[in-house]
Amino acid sequence: MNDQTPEPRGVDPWADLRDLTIARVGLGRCGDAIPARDVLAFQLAHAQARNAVGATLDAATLGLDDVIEVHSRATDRATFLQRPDLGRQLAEEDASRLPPGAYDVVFVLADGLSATAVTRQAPGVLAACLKALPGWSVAPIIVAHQARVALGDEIGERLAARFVVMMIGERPGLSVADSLSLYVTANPRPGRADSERNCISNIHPRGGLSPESAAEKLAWLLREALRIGGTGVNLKDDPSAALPSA
Amino acid sequence: MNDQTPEPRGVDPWADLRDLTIARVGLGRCGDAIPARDVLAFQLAHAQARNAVGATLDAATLGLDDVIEVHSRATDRATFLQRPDLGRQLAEEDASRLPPGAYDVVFVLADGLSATAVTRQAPGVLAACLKALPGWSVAPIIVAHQARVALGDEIGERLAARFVVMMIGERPGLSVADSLSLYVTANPRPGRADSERNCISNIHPRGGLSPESAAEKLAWLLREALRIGGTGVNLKDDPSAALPSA
Amino acid sequence: MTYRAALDGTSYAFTDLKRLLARASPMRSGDQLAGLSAADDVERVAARYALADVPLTDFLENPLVPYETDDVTRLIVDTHDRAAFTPVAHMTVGAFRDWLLGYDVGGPTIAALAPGLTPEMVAAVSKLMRNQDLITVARKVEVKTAFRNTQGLRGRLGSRLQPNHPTDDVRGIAVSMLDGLLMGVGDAVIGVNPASDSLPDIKVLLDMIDGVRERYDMPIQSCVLTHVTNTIRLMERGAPVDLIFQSIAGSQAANTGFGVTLDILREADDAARSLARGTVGDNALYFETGQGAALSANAHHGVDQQTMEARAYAVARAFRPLLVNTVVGFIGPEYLYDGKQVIRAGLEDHFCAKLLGVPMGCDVCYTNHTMADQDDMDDLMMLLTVAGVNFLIAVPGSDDVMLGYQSLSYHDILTLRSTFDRPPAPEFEAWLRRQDMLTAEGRMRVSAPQQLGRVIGPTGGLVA
Amino acid sequence: MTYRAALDGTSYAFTDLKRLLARASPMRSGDQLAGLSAADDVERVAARYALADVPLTDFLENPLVPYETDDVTRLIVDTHDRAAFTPVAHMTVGAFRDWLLGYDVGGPTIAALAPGLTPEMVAAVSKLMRNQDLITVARKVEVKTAFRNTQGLRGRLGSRLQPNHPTDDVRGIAVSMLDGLLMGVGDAVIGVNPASDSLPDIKVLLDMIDGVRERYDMPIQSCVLTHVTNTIRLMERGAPVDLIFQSIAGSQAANTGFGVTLDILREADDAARSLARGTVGDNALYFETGQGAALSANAHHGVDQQTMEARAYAVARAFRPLLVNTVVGFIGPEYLYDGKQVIRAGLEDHFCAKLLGVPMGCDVCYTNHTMADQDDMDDLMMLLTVAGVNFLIAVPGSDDVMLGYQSLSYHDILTLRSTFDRPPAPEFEAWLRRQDMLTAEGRMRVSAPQQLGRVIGPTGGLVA
Ligand code: B12
Ligand code: B12
Repeated sequence: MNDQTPEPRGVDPWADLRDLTIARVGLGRCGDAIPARDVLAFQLAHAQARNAVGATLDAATLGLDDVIEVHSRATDRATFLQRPDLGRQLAEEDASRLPPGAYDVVFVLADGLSATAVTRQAPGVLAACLKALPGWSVAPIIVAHQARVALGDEIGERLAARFVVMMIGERPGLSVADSLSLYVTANPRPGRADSERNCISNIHPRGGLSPESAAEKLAWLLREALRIGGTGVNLKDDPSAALPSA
Repeated sequence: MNDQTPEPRGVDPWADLRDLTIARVGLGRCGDAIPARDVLAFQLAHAQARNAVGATLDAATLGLDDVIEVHSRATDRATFLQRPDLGRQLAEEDASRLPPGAYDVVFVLADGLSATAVTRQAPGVLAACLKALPGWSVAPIIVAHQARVALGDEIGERLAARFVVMMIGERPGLSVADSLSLYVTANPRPGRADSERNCISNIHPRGGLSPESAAEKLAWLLREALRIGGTGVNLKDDPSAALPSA
Repeated sequence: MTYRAALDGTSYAFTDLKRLLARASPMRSGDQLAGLSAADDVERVAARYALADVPLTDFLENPLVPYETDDVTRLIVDTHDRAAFTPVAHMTVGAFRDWLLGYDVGGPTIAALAPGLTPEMVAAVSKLMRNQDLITVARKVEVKTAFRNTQGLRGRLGSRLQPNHPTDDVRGIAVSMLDGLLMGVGDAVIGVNPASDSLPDIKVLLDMIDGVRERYDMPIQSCVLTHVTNTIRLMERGAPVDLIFQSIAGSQAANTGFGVTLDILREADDAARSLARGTVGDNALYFETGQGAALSANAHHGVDQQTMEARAYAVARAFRPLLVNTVVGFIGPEYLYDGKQVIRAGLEDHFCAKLLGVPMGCDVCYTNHTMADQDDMDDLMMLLTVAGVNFLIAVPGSDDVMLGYQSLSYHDILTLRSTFDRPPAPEFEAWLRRQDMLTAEGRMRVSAPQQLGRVIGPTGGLVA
Repeated sequence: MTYRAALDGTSYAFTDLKRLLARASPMRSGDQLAGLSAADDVERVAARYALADVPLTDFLENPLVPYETDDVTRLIVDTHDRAAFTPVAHMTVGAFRDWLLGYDVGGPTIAALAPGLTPEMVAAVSKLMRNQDLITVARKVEVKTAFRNTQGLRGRLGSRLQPNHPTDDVRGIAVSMLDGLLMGVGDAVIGVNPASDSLPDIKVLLDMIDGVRERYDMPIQSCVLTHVTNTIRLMERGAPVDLIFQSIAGSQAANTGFGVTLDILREADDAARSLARGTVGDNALYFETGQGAALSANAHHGVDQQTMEARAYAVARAFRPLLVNTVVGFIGPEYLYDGKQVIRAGLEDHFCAKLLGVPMGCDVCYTNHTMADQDDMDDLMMLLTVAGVNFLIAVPGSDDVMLGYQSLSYHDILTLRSTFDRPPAPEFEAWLRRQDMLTAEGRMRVSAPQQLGRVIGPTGGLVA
């Protein structure tokens, strides 16, 4: 399909390089354009990614005991997509189900924009995190439906946790539709700005961060946050700066 | 707002000419573009025309006695707009209400794309038509909802009328949202092509055809159709050709 | 013959070519209305995968509409030029797409190919193309025609002046015409849609426009877009007919619904040529088309609306027309739902026609029941100009007061000429210069109506 | 102060300027989410009628966001240049629109006016403009900036090469970068969004890109789009920082949500200038913006999202950036619902920024939860190129594998260069020629990766 490549057909000069990234590199050209086969592959991925946005989260498939399930005020997927404000507020009936305790950290498994990401990555990531935080008092695991990042603020406040970690599904991309992020917020309460959180993103098995690396980063961030007294832009993932005072 | 017109402000060289048409002529220019005031007038007309498409027909306001109301299979406005096929078929329950008779012509007042056109123009046009057709055997007047032109074919067939005249609302334009058309079909029955009808369009009071002129044209067409044995492309509104054989 | 694609383990089957083409089409209300669309986006892509592997020769061997009962199919099959087809005869639809986009394949190559292409092939390949592809390929091709001026030259943009009036009032039409001429619109044609079907009324319009043309020695052509059979009669009576118009569609049954046959069109072509009123060329027909026309007449044979539309171009090219245009958003939302669908369809129609060698223009337009507005038209008119469209249609202030829809405005043509540096036909440009209506930079002066004052007298009375 | 319009006997009142502006905006999901939209299309037009009559001076006298509590308002008011404003000081918004479109008003006139315009004025006038108007006016204005090459020259089109990777793997990023360079992309900036917030990881990326730049003596600039405070620290440690990036928005509260203040930005600007790494110019900041950012942070003060966006440009211009771009479809359908809204917003953003004298580019993009596809992007990228956009963003095959959205592809930049004859920055074009990567006609050759083989070694090992 690509008559312009100077190399003889069959010899692909990009073959080795392609192993280094999942990005769509070395596609070849017909004139200025992308060859038909790759245009179609792109369209297929787009159709699938759009379907992924609509997927819902089934807590039973997570294989976790004793989770507490909560919902945001966005009652269904369509509302969730159109009303981010509702996705940031806890449904009234769920508030009472989160009694305060003396917790260091609460983990929230939140569908966000990809329930599939939570289903696939969250159990492993959670296990790795718990292992990386020996001695921490962990609140009951929360599973949140139709949730945005900031929903964690209300959850964390009600549980009186020092930190909330949102494990949330990122917007599905063309090549990866099941990527998970961790958003960490100290002293959570509604109204926290995003500048008061830290983020660990792109946790997935297709060239993304492994559960272990993510857990390690999280543990580092949490300890550093304890040291400097908060999360956010002032908390830098910068071992060389931390070292002197460590 | 228009700095480029060479004439002194206030003298509008188009003033007289504008009386000759409702078209948006002599708008002036700013650079290549239409001045703001006329862009806004256009947008207002557009908003209003879109509202006009949604209007519904209330038979009671037509001031006619003894009409038979029928519906197409398009149950509401939204369905009507998306399913022209349904707008061409009579609702099942209405078929039985149209018993055959020895009628020369049946008039159908049909909302089409502008119920307003029917409300405003149809009573006057109908009166003029009846007057222009003395001695014709006229079926009961039909009022048809969510109707396309071809719905007349089924109505005419059931009533066994020689001709059906659809008085139907045209798509609302920016300057005229209540223009009526007459579509005439001889020996109506489902499956008639548009090439087997004739049309008299643009009946409205804003520079359009008057009810009298429309009725006169209709009467001429009907008589000519009787003479040549049908309606459609072979029936030409061409008095000079008709004369020799008259 | 069944066409198949397997995606991620799921396999999709399409029982014949027409189903395959329909499922491979972008989402479109008309195809949904006809029950032909893909069930979802994944099935749509599967159909495109399968389509990419279909050899072009399959389209020759499997007509979508039966040869026996459809004269458009017969026209397509009987006039197919095997020799011209040779360069691409071995290709699949996917390979054909990639080949068309290559730097080596220039306008002349594509033009030489045209007689070897069928509408089904070009419709098929368009379904594998993004909007930019439709533009990239279409702009390679130059389709030139001529009557009293030359249309379709690269780097130029023609325009039809459409001065309609609700009762065909000759003075009202003259005013709208004057307005357009003063903005340099009308080289492609001064074309009136008549509200009335009356031959004497129509003759008055033809006489008026021809009178103005003669008085100002304008290198333009006129047309009253009545039914072709009316125009033939008018010619017989000596009316000054330049171009003969007809709406056409992609199947015999749809054309019958329009009251035309290929024979009538042949007769029209002969009649127009015998008058020989053209000065620089003899292309004398004018056709309009539009996606949805066949389906609206229930004459689509289960074929998707874009493929049916491309078939109408096969009808058009058989008669060497001066002008053809799709009235793309005209029929309504039943066939093209919103601005996005109208834009896509406009680009497809232009592409398909150009590939078939048709001198394609467009009525960039929408109705008041469509989800679209002037912003969408701004987008489409610019994209089509980039794509090298032959001509666009314009009316006063975008508002057609007789047909009840919105087209471009005369001003829009000015905008396109300035933005893309696209003058009108050279003969018409020279005329504008002779009339001192152009500035040194080639822009239209703002002229008072008195500039061409003899079109309409000072009191509004028609001088002609 | 209440603004009024009477239409066909109905009268409409708008209690203040911010309500008036919001009601006059085209239908947009973000404004609906914020409860600010017009109730229907007729009210929308009524607001535009009222807006057309508002004197421009009203915007100076009635800040939409309070001066006392918002430093962006203070910046706008305190730096407003009355003298520059004089030519339009007497105008209403409607008159201003018509004036901008006039032939007499050229790019230099508008450029001279820029310091006299406030974001609210340009947002207001954009609401009276159709898409074509936004294009016509924007393309008059040239906003030039420079660092190692010159951006924004008329007739040229810059591009950002965006080689993101899910874990910032340096070799993976190098491959994507190589792919783009071989297609002639990257003159505006080679700009990586890092997945990680880790300073050591980010420094590795800066070192790699700078190494390649030096080895090939490329006249380009690099940037890692981490938080501004990270970049400042990295500079202190001697990392090779060319441009400093930050996301910004139109209110103090929204910027606080992004973790930035005007002081931090000033500090960044000073730091970048003191390094003086630019060769042909010293514009060293890079900002991204996007409609919806303020509302998303609940920091919009009841102002419509397009006006808030224009206020972000007032922040940008205070720091003489090399590059600014709206990531127009990035935030999602909550703010821009579909392709139509994205296209309109892209043209508005570009227009408003250019009027304010900002070197505006665009990330022509959409997310997978938006109702849009690549066809819409084809339309927008072409329309923006016609409008004279400074630069566009591109990623391999349109698929950003880290940010999870679709931007343009490197190929799209090639398409735009060919279709509109828009070469990249002159210094970069000369470099491409020196590397023998351009054909005689100025097209990019298809080069094997070995062409710039030392970026990546033959076994995939990074040679740098
Ligand atoms: C839309 C339209 C069309 C569409 C119709 C397709 C569709 N699905 O809507 C298309 C583009 C196909 C079309 C074609 C033609 N049209 Co036409 N059309 C119109 C228009 C703009 C609006 C009609 C309307 O609102 N109908 C009301 C709705 C509710 O009806 P509907 O059931 O949805 O649609 C049906 C009618 O529109 C009908 N129809 C449309 N045009 C015509 C023309 C004639 C002569 C007949 C009998 C029926 C007919 O066909 C549709 C399907 O059944 C009018 C202008 C106007 N102001 O009315 C011109 C108009 C009716 N058409 C006209 C003409 C001349 C034609 C053509 C004959 C042109 C040609 N030379 O080929 C062709 C052929 C029509 C045919 N089938 O025989 C003239 C009629 C003049 C006259 N008094 O006879 C008009 C007045 C304006 C014009 N000059 O173009 N048309
Ligand atoms: C969308 C997005 C944004 C949007 C968010 C607006 C919105 N309403 O969605 C905008 C464009 C405003 C944005 C801005 C920034 N972002 Co951002 N963003 C993303 C993206 C592409 C998707 C996020 C997502 O899917 N969230 C899930 C949904 C369900 O969450 P949500 O509740 O709907 O949306 C919230 C989060 O997205 C959050 N958020 C978005 N970005 C960031 C960044 C940080 C550091 C934090 C704490 C929160 C945050 O803000 C939203 C509103 O509360 C990710 C990439 C990825 N693959 O995840 C990068 C990403 C998270 N962002 C990143 C960065 C660096 C930023 C900026 C700091 C850039 C800058 N220098 O200014 C800014 C500032 C963010 C802030 N508010 O502090 C990095 C984080 C790196 C890291 N590990 O810390 C990422 C991973 C990628 C990148 N390099 O751009 N971003």
